[in-house]
Amino acid sequence: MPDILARLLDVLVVALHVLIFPGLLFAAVGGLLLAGIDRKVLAHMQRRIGPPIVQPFYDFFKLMGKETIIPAAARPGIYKAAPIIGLVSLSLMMLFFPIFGHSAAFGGTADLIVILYLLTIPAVALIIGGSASGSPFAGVGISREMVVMLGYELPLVMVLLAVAKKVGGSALVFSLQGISDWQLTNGCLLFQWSMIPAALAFLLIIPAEVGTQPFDVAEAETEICEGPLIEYSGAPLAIFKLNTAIKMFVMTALFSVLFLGDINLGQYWLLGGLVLFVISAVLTILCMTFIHAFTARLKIEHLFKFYWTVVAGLALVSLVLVWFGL
Amino acid sequence: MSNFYVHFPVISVMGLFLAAFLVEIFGNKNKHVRYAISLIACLGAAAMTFYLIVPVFFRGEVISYWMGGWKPEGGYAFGIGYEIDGLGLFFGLLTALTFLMSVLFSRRYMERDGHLGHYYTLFLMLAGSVLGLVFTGDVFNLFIMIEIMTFASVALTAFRHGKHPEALEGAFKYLVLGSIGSSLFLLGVALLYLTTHTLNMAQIAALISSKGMQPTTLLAFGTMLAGLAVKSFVVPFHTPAADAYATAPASVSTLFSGMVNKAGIYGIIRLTYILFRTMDKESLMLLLSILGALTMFVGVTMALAQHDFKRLLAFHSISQIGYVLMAVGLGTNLGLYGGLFHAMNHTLFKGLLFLTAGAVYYATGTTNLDKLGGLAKRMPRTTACFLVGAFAISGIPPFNGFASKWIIYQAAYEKANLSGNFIYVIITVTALLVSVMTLASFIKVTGAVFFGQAPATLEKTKEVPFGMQLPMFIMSALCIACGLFYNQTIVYVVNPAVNAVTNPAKYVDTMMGEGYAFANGIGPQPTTFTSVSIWDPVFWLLLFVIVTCAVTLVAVSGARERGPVSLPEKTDSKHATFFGCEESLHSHVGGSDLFWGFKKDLKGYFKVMGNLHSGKTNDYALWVVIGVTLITLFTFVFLS
Amino acid sequence: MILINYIVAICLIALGLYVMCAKRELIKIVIGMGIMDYGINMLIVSIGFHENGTAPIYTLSDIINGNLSFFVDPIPQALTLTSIVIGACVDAMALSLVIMLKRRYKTTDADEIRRLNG
Amino acid sequence: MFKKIIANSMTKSPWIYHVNTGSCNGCDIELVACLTPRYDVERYGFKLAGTPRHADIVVVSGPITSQSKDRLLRTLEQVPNPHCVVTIGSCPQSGNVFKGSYSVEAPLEKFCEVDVAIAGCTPKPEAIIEGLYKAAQILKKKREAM
Amino acid sequence: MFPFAKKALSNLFKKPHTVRFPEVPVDAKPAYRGRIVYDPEKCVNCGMCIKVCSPGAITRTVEEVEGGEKITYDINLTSCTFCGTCQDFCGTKAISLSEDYHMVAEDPKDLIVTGSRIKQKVAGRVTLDKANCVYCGLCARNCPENAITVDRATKSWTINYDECVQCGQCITKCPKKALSFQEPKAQGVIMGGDCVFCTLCAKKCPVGALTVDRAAKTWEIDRNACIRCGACVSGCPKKTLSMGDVDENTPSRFEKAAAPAAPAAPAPSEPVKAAPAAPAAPAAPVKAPQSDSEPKAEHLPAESAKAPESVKKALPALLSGLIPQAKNDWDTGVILGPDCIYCGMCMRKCPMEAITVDRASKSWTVDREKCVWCGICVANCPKKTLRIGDLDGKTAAPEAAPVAKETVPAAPAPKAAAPAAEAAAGESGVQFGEGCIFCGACAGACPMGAITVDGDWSINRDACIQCGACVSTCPMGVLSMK
Repeated sequence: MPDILARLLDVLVVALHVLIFPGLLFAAVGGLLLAGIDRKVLAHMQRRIGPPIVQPFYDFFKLMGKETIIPAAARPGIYKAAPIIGLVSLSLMMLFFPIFGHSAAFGGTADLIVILYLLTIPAVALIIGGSASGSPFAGVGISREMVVMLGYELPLVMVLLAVAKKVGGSALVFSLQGISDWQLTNGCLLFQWSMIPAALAFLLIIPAEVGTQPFDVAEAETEICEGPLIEYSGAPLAIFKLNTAIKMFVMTALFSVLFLGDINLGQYWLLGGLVLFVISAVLTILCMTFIHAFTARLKIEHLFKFYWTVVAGLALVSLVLVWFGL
Repeated sequence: MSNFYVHFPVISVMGLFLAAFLVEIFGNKNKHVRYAISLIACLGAAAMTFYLIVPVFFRGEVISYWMGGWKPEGGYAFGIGYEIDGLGLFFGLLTALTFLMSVLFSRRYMERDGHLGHYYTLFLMLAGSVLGLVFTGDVFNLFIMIEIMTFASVALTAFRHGKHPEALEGAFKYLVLGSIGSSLFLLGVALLYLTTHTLNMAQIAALISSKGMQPTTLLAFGTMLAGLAVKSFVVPFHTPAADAYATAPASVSTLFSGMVNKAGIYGIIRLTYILFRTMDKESLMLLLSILGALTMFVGVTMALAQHDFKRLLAFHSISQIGYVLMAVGLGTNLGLYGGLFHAMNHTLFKGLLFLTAGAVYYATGTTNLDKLGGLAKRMPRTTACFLVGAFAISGIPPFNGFASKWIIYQAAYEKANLSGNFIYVIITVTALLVSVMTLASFIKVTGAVFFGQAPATLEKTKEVPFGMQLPMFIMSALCIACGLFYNQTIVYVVNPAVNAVTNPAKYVDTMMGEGYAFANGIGPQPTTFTSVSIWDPVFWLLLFVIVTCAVTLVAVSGARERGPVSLPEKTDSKHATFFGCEESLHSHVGGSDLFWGFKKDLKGYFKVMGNLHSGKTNDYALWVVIGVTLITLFTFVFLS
Repeated sequence: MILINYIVAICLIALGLYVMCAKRELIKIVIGMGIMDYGINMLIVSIGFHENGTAPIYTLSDIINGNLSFFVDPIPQALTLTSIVIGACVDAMALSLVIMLKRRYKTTDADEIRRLNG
Repeated sequence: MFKKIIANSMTKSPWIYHVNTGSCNGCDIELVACLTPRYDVERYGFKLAGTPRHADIVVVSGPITSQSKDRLLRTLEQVPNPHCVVTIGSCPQSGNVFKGSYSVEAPLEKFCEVDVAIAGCTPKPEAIIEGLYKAAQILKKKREAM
Repeated sequence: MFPFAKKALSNLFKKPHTVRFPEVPVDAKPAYRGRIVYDPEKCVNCGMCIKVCSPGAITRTVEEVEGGEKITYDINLTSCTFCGTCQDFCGTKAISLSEDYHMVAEDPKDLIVTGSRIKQKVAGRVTLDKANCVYCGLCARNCPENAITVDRATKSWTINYDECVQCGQCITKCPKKALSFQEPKAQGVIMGGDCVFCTLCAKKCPVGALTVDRAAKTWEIDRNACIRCGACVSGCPKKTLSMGDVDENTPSRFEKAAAPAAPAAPAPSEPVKAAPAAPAAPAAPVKAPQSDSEPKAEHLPAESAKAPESVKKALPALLSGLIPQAKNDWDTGVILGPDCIYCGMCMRKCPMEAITVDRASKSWTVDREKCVWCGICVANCPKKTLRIGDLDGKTAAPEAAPVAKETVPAAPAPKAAAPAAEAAAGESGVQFGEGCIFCGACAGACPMGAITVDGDWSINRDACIQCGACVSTCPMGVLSMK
């Protein structure tokens, strides 16, 4: 009997993790706030005032209140399930991040690869949902989304491998907790000069992953009418927008964990960690916004070439340097 | 009779062959008779194979069976022996599962074809030959099974030549290249016999171990490896696979990817790990890993360029075999786990995908991606099964492909770390990239076949009959189950096979008598499955919790406050697809048009690959000759 | 003598491979397959061959008397027989395919039978 | 609570879908001018959407030529509820100088309910902002009525 | 790219450009053309704004109310291009464009600027006092409807009352105060004086308002019964009736007491001299007003209506000497020439049934009592042998018949020769040529019914009198006379 109770408590704690703290709610709020900051700062970079920081919340709630039209060409089940699949995988991903001293809800020996795969799921959800709607614009959109994914996946893999090698030495560390712990003792990875190209590459990957300006070919609303999202309306669209925001949050969190690390704050771990995390997340998002502010949308073939030459090159430099023990 | 099951392997193989003849004799007139014979034979063989799990997997036995009771005499094995260890049974299970599914599928799928008596004859011969191939302990018997397998495969490939003349072409190429492969294998057998004067694999293993590698043995190894590589369609030899898989009936394609492919892989594992025990050589590991990486990369990129559903799947088969070969070639335990697990998963999901391709062909009469579209609304169950297969092959959690691929990555990178060789890093990156490309390629199929707008010709498409759905459902369920409970799968299914691979002494001892292996210098080195797992099933349980919670959240917030959901009652402009032009100008984005930017940037590569896959038999033969020469030379130079 | 056998066997195998790679006529490709098979068969037979060996056939009296002379290894011969049979089957299969191909494609030129490519 | 939040959000984030039905582009330019840093309607959450499915406010400019009429109506039907229709300039309200042409179908009221009309040829961006703001309030009312 | 990056970064630390519009009110720039303001009190209802508005945004509704008309102007801002032309053209500055740009409404009716005023009724029409007019043209320039035409060179002033909106602009603008509103005159039929008392007008009159007595040579109209339909005018063979303004002075009775030939000469020539506004005259005559003052710019009918009275007194003596007295009363009539073939066409065409033709006896007779010398027979004579001329004693009557009779023998001669000619080189008489479309026009034209067209063309030579009616009728010109 106590065993069952303990088990039940475990499940409760896990549910709390999943739904509230590092999971859904936290990620949603954080992601939407980050998206708001992104829009606000972008506006200021363009010398305008911009929306309030809570604007993404308004957008989300408004979309929740709108009618959901399911197009005749779509299968209602897949059409409605697609955004939720993306949401689930994203909130699941949050459980792997050791956020401000709080150790990850799920640690593991190789969660980096799990994250690598979980990162593709929202894109896949978008693609499945988009192609379920049967629009030719969505067809073009998913084609582009797929090529973008092919583009950034190669450098992303190389960055992750480089980090794992750098941290692990002879024994690879594919766990975020391990990387975080390593940085506690050895300082931020960003300040290891061999990791700087990898960090740069990762920063260039974030916009493509999130789908902002120079790399937003898949959802180019002025060109192919938002691509895969073209037929979405109402609550599913709201969740897709939420997914984008959470993805932003996840990517910044990943960057912070991978490169900005952790600082031993002793008894102030909770507050100090929070501040550190917020600062690093905002800094990361600012980099993204900055790129957004002064670039125009790339063509898809240019994008692919860019990722497989420049970004992959940066990551490769880092990987080679790390491999030779630098 | 406590160990009555020792007869099961032989009975199952012979039963299949016997049924083949019975079908030819009695089944040409009555379709029920021939199907009953086929089904009973397949069910019986499968049941017997599955029964062997109990002694072999659970109790760790190795079953040996001497034909006619010709036991080894004076340390020399004269008779033909059957020997079933964990590895053999592992592949035997895959084989049994595959032909069982395929025979279930064939009943409705092939109903529109004539000459079905011949079809089931060849089908049963193919099943029997592959089952015999993995159960046999005799190297010449292995060759004969390979030949029967090739023969039956070729005939089955050309089975639909009436409707598709290309099937003849595919069959001919397959036959020519396959005969080169089997001839090479025979050459290796002959050379092996020259040095060891025996054909029993257990004894050969022991003798090679005691005598050491001689030049003749090396040559034999090289040619046999090359021959088996041809049979498993590794890269320079992959060309007939694409043609044959694409043109054969889908039920046969399922057999090809489920067991014919695997037979080659089984041969390579048996050859390298047990027969010659050369897997401790770094150079061989490199050779196999690089071959594997090359295979998966070439396969997946070629798949991206395809616009025929089955041809695309065929190239994916090649690509996934590359994964298996790469993992097996790493020479580590983890690699073996990954490779074998992936081989099993490949059987499941690729069989499933070929079955869905067959269902699409059955329903629409074509597999051309540019002519298909919008089937999701018309064939919802097939679509669901296809999505499961596509996600599994792309390595999306929580499906089985993810679990095995993840072990493979870990193994590859670990290998890179251990050996300090940068090539393994490249291989790891390639493997990860290929996974994404696989996903991309299946997105293309998903978009082109099941989603999007249906062409006018497919308006009346209907879901396939239940007889065809059932095998797809079983395969899908297995895909999901192996993904969710992959830990258990590895422990109970893959682990015995890996143990068998890493413990050749037991294999030799069972066949040749206790102590024979030790006498010839084969030491026991059993391993167990350790420290691979990161997740336990509780984790996946949690996933379901989250899914439920998320759905509930959406539902709760939407109960009253959320906007209404407007379902399309009938076709009106409110629910019509949004596009900026007239309906007549509207077009579905076809399969060939996807990945435009990708193809444009890599057009040089695709052009070269297109030229290499010229379709000429001579070119392909040349490829094989070059590949075989290189492999043989490599083994000769680096393994001595 | 044995060496010559090996050389001829290897030459036959090489010739067979050459024919398969170089000749565009389908029939010739099938012939190439046959030549390669024969080369291997020859090799197997040569493996079992011993100079001055007798046939491995003994009467009961021979065994009782211990009159066991050096004999030729019978197993390779059995293998060769099997292999020849299989080779013949494969050739027959190939030829039947060629006939069908000729009927459907109206040619037996390998360069023109390439609808499956790319 | 959700109901209130959603209703309030309606006014805070109206997304615009712009349909040009044969306009001279004067109104279109002014609408785009609203998005420039000088006027910056994004302050109030206004955003141009790429597809009618995302739109809350459909902005129509131009005199509804007969070629564009069917497309306009199809587009209007595809907008999820609650939504508003705003006309910019004189053309969609009356046909303006094109009135009476064989190929002009204006006014828009013949085909659907127009919530806000912004007069001017072309209206000043400030007027457009006023009109859109008014439309956002109507949006809230419509949501509350739902 | 890097300059942009630098700009983006530096912008981050600068104040935004944005105009915080709804919070901070923004005025339009000066001379912005915004909401239209309409002051109905200033408006004179000239309609100039309606005329110049290219999108037709301005509409006017006129309602009859007590004491005048309620005139409402609706300026529809949703239809306006804000070009400002109405403002520029408004003479009284009743319309102006303000700088108010807040033209946003949920109901489009809120965007309609309306104004109305009640205008006192104006009696009469714009009339010119020619004595005072100096033909400066100010009235024409100020007319919003362009209803007035002034030609200084020819000293003409015309107004189109259809166009006139009675705005009074011309009256206020006139420097000589020569224009004023005057009651218009009634309309009616005016006799020109050239009447031959044929009674056609009476026959045509749908209401029987006309009475013509041929014997007494009187023409009379009942003005009360007349509905001014104009049927008599169009039916008058002498074109002497016309429509025009009538008043109590206009005679409604006409007698032959005045010399009938007299008006013919002076009537056309006199207006040319008296009214140089001849070019405007053809359009104007029907409704042109008859002013009380001297009609210096008056029109032809008015003049001609006046003419008989003066001529009545002056000319009888002169003319009585010129015209010889016939044995009957008639001094003019139809005169038969020598070429008559007695086809009877004149008999059939005569409206008065005054002519009798007898082919058998080859006699042509005209009843001078009935004949009105309308000339219809002359126009229809195929042989062109009839004419209208002065009758003297000899030509007066059926005396012509013997002449005709003399010609008769000439006809039988070819007729007798016809059979021979037919046999040899084709018959004489009507010749049928290539190109006939068998329309049947000739058959209809033939007075004798000698031609039959029924898919084929045939002629009864015996019946043919060789009048040539068919030849002149043939649309294709395939018939000829030989």
